[in-house]
Amino acid sequence: MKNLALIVLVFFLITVAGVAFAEIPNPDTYVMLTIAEPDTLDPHQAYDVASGEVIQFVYDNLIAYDGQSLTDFVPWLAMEVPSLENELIMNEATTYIFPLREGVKFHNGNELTPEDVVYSFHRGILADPAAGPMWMLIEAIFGYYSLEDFVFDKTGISLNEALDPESQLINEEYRQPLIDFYQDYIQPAIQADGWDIVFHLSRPFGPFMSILARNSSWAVILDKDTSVEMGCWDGEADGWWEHYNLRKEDSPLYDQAVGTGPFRLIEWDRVQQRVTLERNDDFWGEKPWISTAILWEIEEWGTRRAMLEAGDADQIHTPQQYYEQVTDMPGISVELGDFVLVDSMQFLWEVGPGSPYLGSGQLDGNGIPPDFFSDIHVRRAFNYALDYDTLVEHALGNLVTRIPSVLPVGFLGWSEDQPRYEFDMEKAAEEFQMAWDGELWENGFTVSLFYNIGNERRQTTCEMLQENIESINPKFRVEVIGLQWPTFLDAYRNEHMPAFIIGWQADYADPHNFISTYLHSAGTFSAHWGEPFREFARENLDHLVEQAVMETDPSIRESLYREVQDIAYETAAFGLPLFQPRYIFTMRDWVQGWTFHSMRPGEVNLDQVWKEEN
Amino acid sequence: MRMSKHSILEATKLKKYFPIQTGLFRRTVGWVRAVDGVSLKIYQEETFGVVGESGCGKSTLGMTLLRLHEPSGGSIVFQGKDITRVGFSHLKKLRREFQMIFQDPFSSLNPRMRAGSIVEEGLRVHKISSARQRTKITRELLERVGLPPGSYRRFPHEFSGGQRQRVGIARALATHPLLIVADEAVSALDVSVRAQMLNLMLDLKKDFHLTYIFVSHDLSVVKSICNRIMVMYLGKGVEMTNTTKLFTKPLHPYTVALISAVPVPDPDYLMNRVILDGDVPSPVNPPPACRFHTRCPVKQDICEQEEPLLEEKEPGHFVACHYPGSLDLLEGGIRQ
Amino acid sequence: MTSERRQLIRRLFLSTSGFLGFSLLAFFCIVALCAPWLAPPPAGRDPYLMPVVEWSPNPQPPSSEYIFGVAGKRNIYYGVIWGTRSAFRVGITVTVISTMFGLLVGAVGGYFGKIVDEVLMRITDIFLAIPFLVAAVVMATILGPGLDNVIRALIFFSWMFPARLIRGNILQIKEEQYITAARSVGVNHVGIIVRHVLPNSIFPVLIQASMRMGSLVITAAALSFLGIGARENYADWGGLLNYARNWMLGGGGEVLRYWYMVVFPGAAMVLFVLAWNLVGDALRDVFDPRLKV
Amino acid sequence: MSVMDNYILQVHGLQVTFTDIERNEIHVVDGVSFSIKQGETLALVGESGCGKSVTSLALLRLLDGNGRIRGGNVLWQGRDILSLPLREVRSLRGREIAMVFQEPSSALNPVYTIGDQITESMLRHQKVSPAQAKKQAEEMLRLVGIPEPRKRLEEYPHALSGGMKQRAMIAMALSCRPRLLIADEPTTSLDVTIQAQILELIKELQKRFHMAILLITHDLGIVANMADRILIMYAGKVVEEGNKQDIFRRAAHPYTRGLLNSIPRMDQAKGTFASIPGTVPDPAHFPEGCRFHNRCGEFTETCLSEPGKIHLENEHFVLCHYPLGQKTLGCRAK
Amino acid sequence: MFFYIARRLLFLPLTLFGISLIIFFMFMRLSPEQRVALYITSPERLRGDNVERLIDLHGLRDPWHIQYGRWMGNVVRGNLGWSNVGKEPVYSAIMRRFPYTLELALYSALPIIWLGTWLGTLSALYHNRPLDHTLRISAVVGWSFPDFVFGFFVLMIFYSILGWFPPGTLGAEADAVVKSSQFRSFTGMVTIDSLLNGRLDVFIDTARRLAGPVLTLTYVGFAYILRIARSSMLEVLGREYIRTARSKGLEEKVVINKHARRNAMIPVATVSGQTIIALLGGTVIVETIFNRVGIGSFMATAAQQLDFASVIGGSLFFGVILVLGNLLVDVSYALIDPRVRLD
Repeated sequence: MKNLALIVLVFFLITVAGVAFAEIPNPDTYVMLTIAEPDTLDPHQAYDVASGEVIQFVYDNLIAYDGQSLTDFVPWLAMEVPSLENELIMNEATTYIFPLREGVKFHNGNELTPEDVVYSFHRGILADPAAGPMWMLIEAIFGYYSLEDFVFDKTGISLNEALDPESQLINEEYRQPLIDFYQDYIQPAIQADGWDIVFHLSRPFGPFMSILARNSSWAVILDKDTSVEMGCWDGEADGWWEHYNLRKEDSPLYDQAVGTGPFRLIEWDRVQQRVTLERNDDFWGEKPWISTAILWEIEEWGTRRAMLEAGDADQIHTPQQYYEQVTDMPGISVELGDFVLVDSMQFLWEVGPGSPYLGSGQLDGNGIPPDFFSDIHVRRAFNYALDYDTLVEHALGNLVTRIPSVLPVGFLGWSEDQPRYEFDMEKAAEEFQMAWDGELWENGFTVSLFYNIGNERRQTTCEMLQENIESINPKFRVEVIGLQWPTFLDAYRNEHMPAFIIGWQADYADPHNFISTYLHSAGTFSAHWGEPFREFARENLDHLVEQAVMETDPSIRESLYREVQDIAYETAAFGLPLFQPRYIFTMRDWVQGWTFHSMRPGEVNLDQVWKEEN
Repeated sequence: MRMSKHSILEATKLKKYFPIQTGLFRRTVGWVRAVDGVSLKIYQEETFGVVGESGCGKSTLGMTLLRLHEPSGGSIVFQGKDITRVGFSHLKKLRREFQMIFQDPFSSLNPRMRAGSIVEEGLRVHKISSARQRTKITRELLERVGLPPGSYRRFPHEFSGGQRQRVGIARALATHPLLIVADEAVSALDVSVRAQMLNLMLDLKKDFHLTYIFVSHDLSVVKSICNRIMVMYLGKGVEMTNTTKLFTKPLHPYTVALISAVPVPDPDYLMNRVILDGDVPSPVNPPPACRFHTRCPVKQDICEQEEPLLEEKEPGHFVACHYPGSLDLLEGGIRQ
Repeated sequence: MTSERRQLIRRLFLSTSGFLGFSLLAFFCIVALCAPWLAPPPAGRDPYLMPVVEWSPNPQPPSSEYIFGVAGKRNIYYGVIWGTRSAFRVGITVTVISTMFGLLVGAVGGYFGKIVDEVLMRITDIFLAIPFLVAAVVMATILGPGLDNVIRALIFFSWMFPARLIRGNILQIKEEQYITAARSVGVNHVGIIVRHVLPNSIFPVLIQASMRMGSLVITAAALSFLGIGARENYADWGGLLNYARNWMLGGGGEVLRYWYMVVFPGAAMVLFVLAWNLVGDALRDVFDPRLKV
Repeated sequence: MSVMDNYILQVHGLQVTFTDIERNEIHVVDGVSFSIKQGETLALVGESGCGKSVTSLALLRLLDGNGRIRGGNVLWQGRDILSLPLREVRSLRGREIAMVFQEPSSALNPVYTIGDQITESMLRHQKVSPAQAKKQAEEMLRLVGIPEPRKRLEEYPHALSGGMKQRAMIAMALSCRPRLLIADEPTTSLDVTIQAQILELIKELQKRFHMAILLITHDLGIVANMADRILIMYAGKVVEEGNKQDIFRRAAHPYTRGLLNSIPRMDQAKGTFASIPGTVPDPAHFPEGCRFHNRCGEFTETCLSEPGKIHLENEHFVLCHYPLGQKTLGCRAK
Repeated sequence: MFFYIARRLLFLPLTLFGISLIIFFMFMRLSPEQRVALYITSPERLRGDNVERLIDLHGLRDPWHIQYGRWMGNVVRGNLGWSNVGKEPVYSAIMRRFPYTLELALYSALPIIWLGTWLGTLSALYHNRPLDHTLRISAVVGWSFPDFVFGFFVLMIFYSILGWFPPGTLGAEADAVVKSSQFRSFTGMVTIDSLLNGRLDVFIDTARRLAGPVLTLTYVGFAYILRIARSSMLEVLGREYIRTARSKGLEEKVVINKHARRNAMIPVATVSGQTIIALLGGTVIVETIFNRVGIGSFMATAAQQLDFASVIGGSLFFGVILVLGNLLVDVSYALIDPRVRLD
């Protein structure tokens, strides 16, 4: 018993004694505390910020954004940025040519060849994993939303049905058509001509360059030999389908990465949830300052913050609502920046059958009818009822930028003077009185507004709407309901929620990514707003959206997008445009060289920062 | 002693084995032969004593006779009807007819029930009379067994040991049974109270025309109230006869040893003790043949080979011994 | 009431822990009952949903208007007061229902023994083999947020504890002679369980229940803490503490800058749990037969 | 007081109280006095709750928790145990005065072997090596009639039968050759045949070691068999004291008479019993005055006052206002 | 004894089967859309028929018996499935996290048991005196503290103010040492391995990080043992063999330490065993707060994200631990107490 006491005492002393730290701890190591670890390191599967953050420094793209710009590019692995002027864009903007840089080496010493580039794109397109990012390239180059659609359209074969769970053909009959498909469509679309990489698009596609630019993990360059060695697709036409739609854990690139980028992957420790990168001393471009970078998932905000304060971390992810906690921390510098994420409240013009969230399902004060929001006055009334100024300035501490429509600030088609609804309770009341031929005003309603649990910004917005709408008429009841993501997803998919807030983060820096998502009858979001909306969109919006994406002249594109937004404003078609949140970048003030780019996944430009006391 | 010759209860080759389960699948690997082939006949309005040392199966026998244990073999005939296998509803009716008084006045009364409810429970279960009537009967009964007024609403812990036993007796009497098994009914009581209790039981017997089966380890008690006595050893009856004969002329050496071992509260009483060696063997693996042979002072070879049967050696005097009467009680020596 | 009972109750109330526990409990009862007067809810709203009092997400220290301060845009005082009701609701509902069910399972298993017992106990083992908090987290996630779902999840995974206890007690009580006595007068199984077995084995269960009451409130709060407890902004101490979770280490140089976010709901919770534990302790002291002098 | 030298233990006016849950003081033993001569057996007889066990425990100051000795003295060879330092009392315990308890299965520590528990007191009180102690312990076990003593030394109590356990207890108590053995209901939990064995054993060992025995029992049969002198206790007081013949033949206290009469006797025919009415009093509520007055057939008003001790003859004392006549009780000796 | 162990082990598969059924049916209450949310982590992935494709890919719309059969088939082949939360196969995800939890549980159990027993005994010896009351009340207060509240206090005081006990499992440097090829892993528990490797710096680092969680678990947990130790000691002190020991003239110290304590410790030992087992499953909150790697936080995350494979795999693992742990407790119980025979 006494010995035990002694041991405990010694243990205590040791732990207490080991306290001391230097001025700048580990000057060559950069520790970034995040809230997520990568999902996968396979660039063609990765579709999340944390994965992209690693992939962008390990692999390279053909081109990169020029500084902070979202529209100008600089060469990266390509020697030149294609343009109409330098005639690397040809054939009415359906052919793009990228002359490849020579002398670039992969981390394992292999030389970069044009074959690697072609292989990389082919592999990605043929893999097209479910819920992966490859649809972007498939849409850009071929005009389809998925390989499955593409294959089916050309050969009549449904890939899902033609393959067994082991990705083997169910029927030998399919073999030849699939081989032909690859040789007829995929191979010719991306080819190497000497050291030139040539893309043939099926039609002009405005956003193509942004889709390829650096920070897009789906367009990075793999080393073919290494990949084949690891067990990836071997580049042969026969059997490509065996690598189609793999589960992410079955991809050989899941946790390994050999690229040409400024850092090499040392380890992805999935137990500690930590990725360790090391400077690539053979990098072809400007070498990073820091020798080691650690991207470490620490979910608990308090812990992240405490570690930053103690100097154990150089930068941490800061949720908006804790801004106050970092503003006056000594030794800490805080920057703000707008990532291209857009929050909006969406209204379902017709709620799907079986929704448990309609209350009585009638306009009797205890619920709403399924087509509640198909009435333009209801939509407008909601728009008038949101007090943006109070919300932005007071509730959200100016950490959001109000947007008039669905486009993020600075995107083609975005404009400061785009018409928008201003807070006006009288007009809101007027609209409510007109809605449903006055029946609504008479009977009142009970409506539920939804957000996904954990997002305080969206929650606050709902609550403010609730306060305001309930104050218009005592018969109006608004409930604010937070749902866990799985439930939210289920309700979303089944079109059960009459109104909810959700956000869309740009895949690439082009308005098409937002306009088609929100305002096309087949858009990712808008397709779920009920048949009345789809009808409306088919009549009024679809042709404008489709025309705009094929247009190469930016000014025509801009006016088309303005027109779409005007219609949306007039009819309050998709709900409430809300805001673009601003990100808080919190780091030690010894961090130097940090810059912001709104399309960058992750929060730090590891290849440029260094640590030095001011 | 007037004694009607109608048998009220008759057991034939009654057995009660408890399984010993062990091993991987809780298979039964052996049996505790608590009661192993006991036959007896109990006559109306007699007091039948069952004596033996702890573990001899006397309590199990009492419980099995009342079907509080399911018999493993043999048969029980109560008032001419075989009740060995009757079902629950029939058995429930029978429960009115035979009752039990328990040993431990502390554990035999539910501590959370009032004395009244405890006594009344039998009436209630058998739906005898109206609720009001039942209360009246119970109050009378409590008074009859000598409890002070107001006992009806008291809890067991408010009574002394003797009073609790009176409650237990009242409970047994509530349904006016014919037969009562008294299992060590007075063993836990103080000497002065024990006598009261025995008196009460004798009184009640007369009033209610009861038949008692009196199970006890205390020979002096058994002797003082029983008409006939069976001595048990390791699950078997070894000797059965009327009280006088048993105490004056016991035939089984075990009975002799048992009687001689009881200390007599008289300083001048000359003790000729037969001190038995060793302990009672385990009923799991009882010695073969005569179960007493391991401790018997007059053991012969045959005792280890052949089991003696309980036979009527003299009229009304049954004994299971190859050499009955070879040990003398008074001299404690071997009679040649 | 007999004098002995009166003594028992006097001892219960006069022991240090009993006195403390019962007074605390009484205090909480009064708070819960008087909630509508202590913290009047806005008209027409569900009083359990804490109203927004301030649009800024930043916590505010106690002031004359909000005497416990503001957290997560809500009045902490309001949440603490109405949270008392939530705590009682969780504690009592879960304890009562799980104890009832546990009683049923334990009583049936313990009394009938053999194969019935074997089967029931194996099922109990299975439920016990899943770590309680993990099981509750899974179930609460599956059912979705909401106090009712928390209650369901806790019930589903906590009936085994009373079941085990009651079974053990019954195995003991089954050996008592009064059970045989009851059988000998012809009482049937149900009668024996209900009238003889349960009343005599109930006290340990009550003690356990009172102890469990506290730990259940903690578990419910832990679920809220993990973000799967009561609905957001539901008046519930765990939820209030969850607001505090991300502010406790905040505050630049002043570590204690946001003390009020933890101290008020935390104190309410610790005292509430403490009250039940003290009561349990006192009950045990008084009723535990092993400690009788 | 008669010849001092002969008495090894003298108890004067022993008072013991217990504190109940309500903090009331209960006088369980109230002024008990007696003495034991070298080599004799003194029986302390009474029913449950009369204070006989408490008395025996108080002698060695073994009362636990809430029991307190409030008065009197216990002289062991002239020294008052009650005022000795506890250290010295401890060195008496087991060495000079040993005890045997009622329930051998709970009086033996279940987690230590028999050998361990027997050698323990030898090692404490005698200058012996563990090996010697073990040898002696084996010898003791043989002496108390335990077969295969060497093997038993290594066994745990639960492996032994009740009778064997009690033998082991006796071996343990006698291991230091005490001069006084306090045997508290040593055979109550045993079967009659085993009881007979144990009683014989105790008698034999008493002769062999020439020790005095304080036998505490409720069984007058055993008393008749074992005791030289007898003390009858009722409700915390000694109500009658005398030698065996005095008590059994010439009992003067109504309680003693009642007790004797109420025993069902092996040597008597059956019939109804002369019993004492009422119940044994609860220590918390001993009656005022003569404590037997509410059950006594000879009750008069005087009995409401405390009776004095009356010396009848030789060593025959009685605590009664109206001791019964000295008519010899029925004697049917054989 | 052998049969007892064999019998208990025989029930293990049954228990595991039961656990899997319970969890499976709980998950089956969820719609395929809810279950696929594990893979659809952001709105961008909602595009087109992605959700349907993923549901197909994972066979989430199949009838329940097919889904269960598929899972069972994999388990029989030794494959517990893929943990999306752990980002690796369930089995290795568990196995790599378990040593950390085991380490935490063992180090917490040490002071919990030691303090609980010591103070409990003390409390019993001073029954109903001020020390007894003080100890009991302070234990109950600790017992009433939610671990997350107390954990934050510990972090606040010992990390934010004093800088002593940092959160996390291992610092980056220490981690690098542990991962280096020179560092040999013997037990997977860093505190032990670092000493065996002679790396005191690593030991200090990991020990400092352990201190906070251990402190939290100890304060919240020692009350239970204290209570058991106290009442068991009280009970034993009233036993007759204690009187026997005293009647032999033994010193009071010997009576308490030899005769009373050994008997009193029998229930404490059982409860201690159970405490260690319970700690293994009860570190969820502490691991979350102190950002420690471990199976508790892993399971909690998996549960929240509805990662079926991880939840069921983890539950089965806990099932095995619990059954084997309890078996171990029973067996050791039989070893301490000669009266207990297991059969």
